[in-house]
Amino acid sequence: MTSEDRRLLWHHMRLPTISFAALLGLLAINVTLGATTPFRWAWMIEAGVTLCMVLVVLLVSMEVWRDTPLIRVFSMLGFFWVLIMFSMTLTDYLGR
Amino acid sequence: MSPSDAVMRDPGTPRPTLDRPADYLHEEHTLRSWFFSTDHKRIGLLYLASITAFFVLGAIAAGLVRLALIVPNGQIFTSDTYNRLFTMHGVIMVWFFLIPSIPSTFGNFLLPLMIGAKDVAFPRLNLLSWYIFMTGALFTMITLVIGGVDTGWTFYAPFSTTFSNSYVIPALIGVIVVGFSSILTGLNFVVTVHKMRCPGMTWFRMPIFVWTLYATSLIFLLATPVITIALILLVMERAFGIGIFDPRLGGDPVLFEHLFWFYSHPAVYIMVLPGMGVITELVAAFSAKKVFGYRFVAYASIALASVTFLVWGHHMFVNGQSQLASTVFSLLSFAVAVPSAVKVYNWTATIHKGSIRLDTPMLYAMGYIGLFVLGGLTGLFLATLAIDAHLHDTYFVVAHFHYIMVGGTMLAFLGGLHYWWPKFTGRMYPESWGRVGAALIFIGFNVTFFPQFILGYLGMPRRYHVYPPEFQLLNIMSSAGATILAVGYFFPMTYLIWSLWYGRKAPANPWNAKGLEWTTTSPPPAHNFTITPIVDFEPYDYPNQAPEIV
Amino acid sequence: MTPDDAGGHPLALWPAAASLNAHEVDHLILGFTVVTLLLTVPIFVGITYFALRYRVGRAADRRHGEGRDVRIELLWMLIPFALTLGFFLWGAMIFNTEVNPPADAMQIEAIGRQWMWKFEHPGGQAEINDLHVPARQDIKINMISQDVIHSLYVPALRVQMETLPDRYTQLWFKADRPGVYRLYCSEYCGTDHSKMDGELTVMSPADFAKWLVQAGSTQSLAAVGARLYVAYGCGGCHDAKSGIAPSLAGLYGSAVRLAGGSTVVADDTWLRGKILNPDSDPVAGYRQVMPSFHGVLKEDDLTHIVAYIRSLQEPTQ
Amino acid sequence: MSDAVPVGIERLEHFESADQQREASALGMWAWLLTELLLFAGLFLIALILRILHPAAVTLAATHLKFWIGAANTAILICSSFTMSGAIELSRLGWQRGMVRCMLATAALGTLFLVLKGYEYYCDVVEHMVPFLDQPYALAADPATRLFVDVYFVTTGLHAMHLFTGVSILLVLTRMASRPGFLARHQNRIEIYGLYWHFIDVIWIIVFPVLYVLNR
Repeated sequence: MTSEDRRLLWHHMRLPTISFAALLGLLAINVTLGATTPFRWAWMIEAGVTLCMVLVVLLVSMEVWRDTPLIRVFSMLGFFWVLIMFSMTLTDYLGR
Repeated sequence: MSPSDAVMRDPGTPRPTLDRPADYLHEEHTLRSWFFSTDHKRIGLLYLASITAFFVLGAIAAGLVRLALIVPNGQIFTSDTYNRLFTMHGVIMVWFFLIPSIPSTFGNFLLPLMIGAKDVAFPRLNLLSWYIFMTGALFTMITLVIGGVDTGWTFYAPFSTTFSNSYVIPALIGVIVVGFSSILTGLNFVVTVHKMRCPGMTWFRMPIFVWTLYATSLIFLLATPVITIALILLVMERAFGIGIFDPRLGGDPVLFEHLFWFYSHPAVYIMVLPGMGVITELVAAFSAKKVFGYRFVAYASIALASVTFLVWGHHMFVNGQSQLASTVFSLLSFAVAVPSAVKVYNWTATIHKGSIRLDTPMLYAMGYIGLFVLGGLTGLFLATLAIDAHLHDTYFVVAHFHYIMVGGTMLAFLGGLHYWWPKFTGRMYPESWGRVGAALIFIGFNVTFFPQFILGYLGMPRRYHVYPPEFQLLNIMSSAGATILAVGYFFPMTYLIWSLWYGRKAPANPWNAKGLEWTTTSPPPAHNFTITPIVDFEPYDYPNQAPEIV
Repeated sequence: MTPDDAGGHPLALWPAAASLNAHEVDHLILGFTVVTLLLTVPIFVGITYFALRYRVGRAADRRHGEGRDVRIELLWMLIPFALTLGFFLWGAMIFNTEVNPPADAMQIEAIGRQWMWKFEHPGGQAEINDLHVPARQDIKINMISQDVIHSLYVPALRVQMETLPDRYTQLWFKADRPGVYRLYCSEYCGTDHSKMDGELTVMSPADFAKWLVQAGSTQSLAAVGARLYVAYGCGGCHDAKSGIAPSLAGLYGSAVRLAGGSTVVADDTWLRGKILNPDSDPVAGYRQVMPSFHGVLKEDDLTHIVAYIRSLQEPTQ
Repeated sequence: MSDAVPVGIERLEHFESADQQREASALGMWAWLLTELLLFAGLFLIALILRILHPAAVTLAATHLKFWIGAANTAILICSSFTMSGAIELSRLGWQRGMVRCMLATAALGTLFLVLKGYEYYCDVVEHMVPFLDQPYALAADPATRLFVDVYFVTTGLHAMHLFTGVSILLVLTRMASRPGFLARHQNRIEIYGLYWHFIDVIWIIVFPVLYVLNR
């Protein structure tokens, strides 16, 4: 691998490496919070961290932010429908 | 001379019958060419044949149910047989006829033709969808043969998981598998509409039928997986004891109902939306007039596909759901009626000042508009909280959804079948027999299902094998109507098959209709168009002011 | 006053209405039908008239506008929506009274079981499939299912409510016209789903009092519950002086603090759940030693014990 | 590594252009991933409702799950997602041998995940945490815990099945991709497969907190 190849490879692998590190960091937060359960409402932070991890993988690894608007819509559509299903079902269970 | 005529062939020239150009039907006749064809037109016909067979099966089950209900004391069948009959009628009609009827047959055949493409985006996946559909059907037929399932098409827990002693698991597997056929068809159509349109075919130059197919495909993608996981969990609970909804463990059967209806109400719109698209095509073609408010009708289709996901709770007003949820679902169910109203009013406005030809497809379309409106507004009755407290799970509900399914989707399917029959087979159906069949079906349908509205309001519960004697008169009327309806169905089934050999040869555009599918020969060549069309004209560009009749 | 037989006349096209609520629902659906006809008859008449008047070959003025008109579209979107919305409100208000029983209603316990109903009056009189109630008095039916989901449905009162296997649900009415009306199970529940019906007999208060005596019963529900309370030795821990377990006096309907820190209202469902599975949601301040009565107590016994706990409003023991 | 092979895509005959084919397959895969998300969303909804209906039982059951094996598995899948990104970038550069190595590393990490998962299930059986086998169930005192444990088994089982098919498809794809001329005709397949693999990782990134972390 010549140094020129290595530079070209790093140029391409810069974003995946950063996102890889970010994901491991976020995972570490979730694991420590999960292991120590510091306070009762820690689940809110854990849920937020999970959302960040999902967004990192979606936007960076699956290159959604560099994709056509159509692909962006289709990548977010599923999560929006999950939101509909959850919120409407909760109106039943939380309203009882 | 409207711009689209430039693209049209001259419909008048008699085509030499001997050296007929190789069209998709007469290209090859081997079994391999049919069962391994990736041509969207042949796959469409494969679906047409299989869903007709399943329709006959479901109709027989319906006939036996109506036969059983002639007497109030249920002497003709045992209660168990009756329960299995109405369950089989439900499962077969919903998943093996209504859901695939328009999207998989007309959709497969006409979508590429209408947007000027050579084929759907993933032809091999399209063939795989049909095989998955037949595998699901195989499981359901096995269930039928070995003894049937008696849980109703809704498979409510805990009856389906612990208390029913019928063959629930094969039926569940059949429905799970056929769900993947819907998903893959939806996936194929979404990608085809987005990516395979011919040059010039912008979104607002597509026919409304393509808009409704696109909306239906979105519902396929967004709703079907939820019923798949719900039924997988039923199989897990019944077969392996992995209790999820089991009340003895503290599970909540109402949770299964949430997952089930999250799919099943959008599934109702899967069955209705393509019918609306077909009716828009028929009304425009037989009024020789532009669709009134094209954009509103197009947006209404997409609006239906999204709002339909917010209303499933109106099936559960009296199932122990919280009053807050019931009120929210009831309000949203009133909102979902608005797009349907837009479509109906726009059809009426399209017929206004057109030059109407009352051929068979138009008769079906007029019947559709009448019955669909009645069905839709009785739906609004059921969406009203206090009325549903009285009418939930009574024959009023049965009448409501049959007005939408048979009065609506079935008439649209038959209307579309007659309208595009020349394009499918290159033959014309006999017009006079067509009208007789349409009239019989319309009369038979109303005699069958209007008495059920009254039975429902009188309080006769649904799925009742033995009923109080005072309801017998209306039940006999309904069963009598069912025989007229059966005779009515017999007509199109026979003369359409008859027309395959003895029907008049059909020109490329027998109805002088607008649309890319009429610009190619009947039946079309293997790759639809000899040259890929360029579209620079509005959809339905019928001349604005028809020449004054002297 | 001879109550007409349960069934209506074969040609009767409208069900009997035996309560104020029934009349209100009738007015609601008749009103809605009128508005629906208002919205739909123009369509039926319209398409038929247009189809004939503008038929191919008939001379007619076919000049028409652009084929799109935002104003008309908005009109026939908003007017039907506004008109029908009124009925949503009216329906929601009637439903609001239907699902919130008055506090002082006479409570009848009901158990839905595969293919029969069992009703128990507060005085202990039990009935199978049939139910006798006094007229002009609020009646609340507190019901549960012992196996699958059933649904108690009385068309003459225009009300129904499903019985769930793990939760008590309520249905209340005030029948004002004496007579014999049909009651059904309206949620499909298996082989004899259609044989799970019976008769609701609405009687004048005097007749009802006579019937209660004639129906005869040794003890009230609460009394039967007390007998079970003693028989199963619940007093050993739950008597006020023992201190091992919380006292049951005044427990019904109160807010109970759980070990997890949250609080829950001790309603019928929670009490029944605790008796069957004491380990779930342990109560704060007490060590959980209570044995599970799952499989030991039948559904009827559970109803009686909960009725007994309900009767312990003021601390008796 | 610098002997880059030509990269391209072979146009199928019913497509007008290669771009149309590439965009169509990407949109097709995203539509499929949409349905996968909704499939698992049903299970996440059940987990949420169980948490509302039986908070104490769910917490008790969640603390009995093997937290550290789950955490390790999550890290493994994140690494496999990284190596998959590497394979995609290398396929775009045309460095076929490097790409094949990355794909094999991804498959190896996926298999390691399955091995750890199998070991976790084995521990569950040993600790009598599997309620639907005919052996005594450890938390039988509180039946509501069975519901959460059942959801745990169904969700992780369904995910493991997806991962198993993912690894087998990856191995077949790697064998085809190692042949000369593959990248010149089917480079697009690597990118489409990458989407599927990343999405299996997204699903596990949601499953791990929902089952193992949030309810502790």
